Amino acid sequence: MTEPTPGTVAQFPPLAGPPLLGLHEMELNFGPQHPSTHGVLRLVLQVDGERIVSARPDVGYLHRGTEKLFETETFPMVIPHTDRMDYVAASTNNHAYCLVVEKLLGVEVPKRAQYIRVLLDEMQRISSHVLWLATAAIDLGAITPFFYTFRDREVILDLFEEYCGARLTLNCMRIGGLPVDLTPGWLEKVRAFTEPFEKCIDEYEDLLTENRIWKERTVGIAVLDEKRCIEWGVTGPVLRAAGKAWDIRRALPYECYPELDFDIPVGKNADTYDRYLVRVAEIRQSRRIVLQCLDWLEKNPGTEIRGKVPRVIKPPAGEAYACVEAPKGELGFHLVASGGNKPYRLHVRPPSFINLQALPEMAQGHLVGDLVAVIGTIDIVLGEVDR
Amino acid sequence: MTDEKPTPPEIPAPEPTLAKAVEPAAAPAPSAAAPSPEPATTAPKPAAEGAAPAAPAAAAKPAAPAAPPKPAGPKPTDASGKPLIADLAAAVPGAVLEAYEFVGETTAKIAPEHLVAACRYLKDKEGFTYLVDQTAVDWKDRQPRFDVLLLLHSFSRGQERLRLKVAVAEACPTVTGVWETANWMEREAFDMYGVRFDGHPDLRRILTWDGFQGHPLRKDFPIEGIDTGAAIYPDRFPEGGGPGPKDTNRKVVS
Amino acid sequence: MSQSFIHYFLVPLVKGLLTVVLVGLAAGVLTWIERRLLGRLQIRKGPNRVGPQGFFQWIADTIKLLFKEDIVPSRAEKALHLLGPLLLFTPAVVVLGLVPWGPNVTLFGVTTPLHAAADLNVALLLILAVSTIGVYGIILSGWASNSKYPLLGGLRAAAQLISYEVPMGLAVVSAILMSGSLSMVEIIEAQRKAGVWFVFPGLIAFFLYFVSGVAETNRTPFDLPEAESELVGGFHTEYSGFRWAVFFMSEYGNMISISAVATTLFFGGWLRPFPNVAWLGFLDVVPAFFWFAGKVFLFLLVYIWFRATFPRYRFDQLMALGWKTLIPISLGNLVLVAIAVLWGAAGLKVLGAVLVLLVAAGFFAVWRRPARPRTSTTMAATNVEVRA
Amino acid sequence: MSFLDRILLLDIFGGLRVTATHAARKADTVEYPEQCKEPSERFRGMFRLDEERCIKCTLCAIECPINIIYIDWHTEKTPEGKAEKKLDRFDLDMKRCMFCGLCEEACPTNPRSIWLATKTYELGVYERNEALYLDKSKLTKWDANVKPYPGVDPDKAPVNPAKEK
Repeated sequence: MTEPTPGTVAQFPPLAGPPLLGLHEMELNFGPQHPSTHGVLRLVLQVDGERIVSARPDVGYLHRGTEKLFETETFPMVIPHTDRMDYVAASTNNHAYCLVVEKLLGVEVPKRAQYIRVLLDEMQRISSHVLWLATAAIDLGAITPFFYTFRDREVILDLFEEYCGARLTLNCMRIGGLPVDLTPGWLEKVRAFTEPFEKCIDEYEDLLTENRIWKERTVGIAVLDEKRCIEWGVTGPVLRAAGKAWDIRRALPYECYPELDFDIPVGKNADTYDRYLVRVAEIRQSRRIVLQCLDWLEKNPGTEIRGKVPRVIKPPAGEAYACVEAPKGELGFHLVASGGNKPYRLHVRPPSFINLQALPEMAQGHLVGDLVAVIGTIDIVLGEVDR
Repeated sequence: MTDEKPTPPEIPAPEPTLAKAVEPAAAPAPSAAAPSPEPATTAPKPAAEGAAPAAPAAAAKPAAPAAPPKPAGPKPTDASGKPLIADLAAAVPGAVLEAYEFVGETTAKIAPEHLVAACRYLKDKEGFTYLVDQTAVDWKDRQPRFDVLLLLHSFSRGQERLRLKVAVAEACPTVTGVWETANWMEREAFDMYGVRFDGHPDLRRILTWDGFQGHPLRKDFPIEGIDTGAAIYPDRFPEGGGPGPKDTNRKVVS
Repeated sequence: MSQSFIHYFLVPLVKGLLTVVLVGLAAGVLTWIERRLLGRLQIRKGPNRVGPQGFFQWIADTIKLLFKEDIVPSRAEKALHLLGPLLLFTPAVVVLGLVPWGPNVTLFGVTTPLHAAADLNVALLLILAVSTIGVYGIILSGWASNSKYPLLGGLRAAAQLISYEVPMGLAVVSAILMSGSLSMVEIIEAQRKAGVWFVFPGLIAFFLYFVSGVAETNRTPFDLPEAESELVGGFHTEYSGFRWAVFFMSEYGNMISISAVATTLFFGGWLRPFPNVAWLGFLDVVPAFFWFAGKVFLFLLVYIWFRATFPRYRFDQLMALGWKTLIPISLGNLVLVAIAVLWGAAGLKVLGAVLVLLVAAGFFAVWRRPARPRTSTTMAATNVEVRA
Repeated sequence: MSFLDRILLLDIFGGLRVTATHAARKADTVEYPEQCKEPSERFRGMFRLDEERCIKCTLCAIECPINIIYIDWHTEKTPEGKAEKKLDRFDLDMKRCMFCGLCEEACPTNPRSIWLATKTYELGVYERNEALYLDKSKLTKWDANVKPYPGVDPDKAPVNPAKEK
């Protein structure tokens, strides 16, 4: 292990000590330009034949200094930057950030805004999980689910576009509420998508769930049991697949989630197949939540979308942490305010980054062919890992 | 948007009441824009629909008429009487320096030398098995300079969360022995702040590259970035690389 | 021009060249068909810009590949790097030459079987032997690239080929048992005489042959040596330009030859359906070659359909499937077919009827069964952790 | 899965059935240059400036998270003797714009004097500095690089919801 001393630079130190290769082992560089590392993740593998002896993740290829950037922006200006972390689930990023500022400000968000926020979050969760399904399937060689899921994700993105004007980097929440009210007819469009969506989920399942190849590739792969999950801080569907019914929407409820009726799917075997099932089940539950939000919003029309927020947002000095259940796990923002109009320090607790840490343990002993399943099963977004 | 009407540019922040340190240069200039060279010139000009005085807004007062009365901010309350904190203080004597509750979150200031013992106690005896988050904060002009923040979660105590706060100069004891997940979090804090975690099994940079100079999230690190050519190709740029020494862009990464 | 010159030199030369050109052309057209069909199955359009329905796309691609820089990695084994694609391409063409495409034809006063090589009496053995050579192409090109991913791809190919040659051979043996000959033409004639395509009595054998054939051609779900998402491109990662195109052509050539052999062994080659039923005689309007080509084409469509549907096996699972499932089944099937053949002329028909009825009964039983709820709708947690 | 299901390859056929039924459906794609999907009314696209309505308050420049707007103005006396602000420069670094729309939200006039809801998204340029708008007339009129989305009047500015009430 080379001990780096800050301030001095010599050459590139070796990645993590000298590689101690056995007689039958070779070192394999997996990424950062590998097709199934979901971006720019690099793994240095030590393989014996195809069996992985050790895997060392190397992240940071997409580091953009977002947290430094946060410190130079006023509070409302931070929101567009949060979009760009987990760029397939921008709405939950916005939400977590707004929650932490609202917590310090003590702002009450109007009920209608809460429901719209939850609606956006759950649509975002559907689109994120569906994208995960697409990429995980394509990693394991099934190319067609990719196109079917993108067909449905496209509808969600169109709905986002109609609501807030952007498809991916939504910038769809403001401190204290929402930027704009719904457009007339938007709720009906959401309903027209959501109600028949169950059939689309069935189609994905017909392609994969019972398929013997899919099962052989996923059952018993990348097992990480509940105890190890918590030790590694792994949250989200990976933790729930290990049998722990822990979901921030229920455990530390925010917004109007206590009023909504939904189940928390849990797996038993903590393997890739269970994570797949949990995510599909979560798509179904999110669909349920969306329908409930639609019902509420249709019954309670109104215009109040913004709480009482001072014109210049200056939260009192102090620390606060707020988290949401992002599609990948617990997404938290750790805000240290000093009383100014800019965050003194805004730290992100990115679920992808923390979950990725458990990858070496999950990958050990599997084959190179399984590694893509292992990477896929964690559901990482490198924009969030590297920030 | 919060600003429906033009408001005067930002005033310097009042002194933080909670944190003992002064706030270093969060908003030193009257400009609300970042110190990027191009567009910042607009800010000092008087706003158009002059509700606010047009005088240079560096004075502390003029924000008052435009801004609505600020809601009374939450105040930290002492939490050292809480059973959890009291137990911790009794189990690890000298560990808890101070404890307060703020916006529903409990924070305990821990003495660095007792950090590992306190964490071990909290994990084993109080059920804080899940380390949610660990990070650092740079108080530039304070001694000791950094705060290391740890956020713990307990499933068995009814989803309770507890924040630990350790003030350290540049070295902090590692908690990787307590929670394995602290590994990358501490690496990130090391990378970004240069806080050394003594005893960490693999303390390397994680987000920036291995030859990077400086620690980006320190308050004295320039927002424009630094010239890193020399760090990457020392043989090609023996004099430091990048833009020439007289170049005004010398500190800027191109 | 003497008759012997025509018969022993000119005709074989023309037929040989025709085979090579045809494989190349068919591979090109197949890329277009595959991309269009995949597009249909995946609710998109596929290439549709170059020419009508994008048909000339494959020509454009070929031209592009011809003019692309041919890169050989600096420390690659140059000779073997060059040899690899050729070793893979040649067997595909040879096998296709050994399969009869139709009965005798007369062109320009020369009567000759529509068959690139002569009707060898050991054609089937030769096909099995030659098609195995192809794997050397993959292994060598994987090794000669001097790169780790191709090496893994080459090794996977070796493991895969060895595992699947055995069930394939055993499946072919049951066709030999049913026909009593190794000659391709005689196998077809035997199916005419038996009055039934061998696919019915040899239902299991056909299934085994086709699965092994998919595995032999490295197509989804057995495309591990390429495994784009795992090994980037597998054995052809380091190839570019026309050498890469040759790999592509050999993949399609192999698909065609496997389909052609399956057609010959189990679907009566150039014969029309039910060759003994007289009132179906109007079907003979279609020339024999087109019956053959049509059947091969259907197989190719199934290949593409498979590719659109299935995930990929892992290579140890693939070998387990080959050794632990397919080989025992093929041995059992061999016994079954042998008993039917010993029974006499009616034996094959009875075996075929029994197999078809069994499968139909199975599907009927499944169809009548009430559907179970999906796991993903029933996996909710009972005790959710909520803040106290 | 029961033994019968495994023997009959039901899982395999189930998958094949799904793909086969999709072969009969219409393609879900749009053939882009010929057809294009119409963006919604709120779609955040190319930046547009109305110099007449602009009151030179510079709020957009202040609110921009990445500081890509630069505004300069001077005061002139009109013939009636009133002081009037004249825009000297309105520079926009379009190549860095991330279309967050905060500038539009900050604009206090009604209708808005800057807006992104132009439905126009074909903004590709061959040289990166072509996307650096240093000439305000290119933002009020747009230049050859930017073609408005067919059927959209780029001068139709959205109303300001804050002023509507």
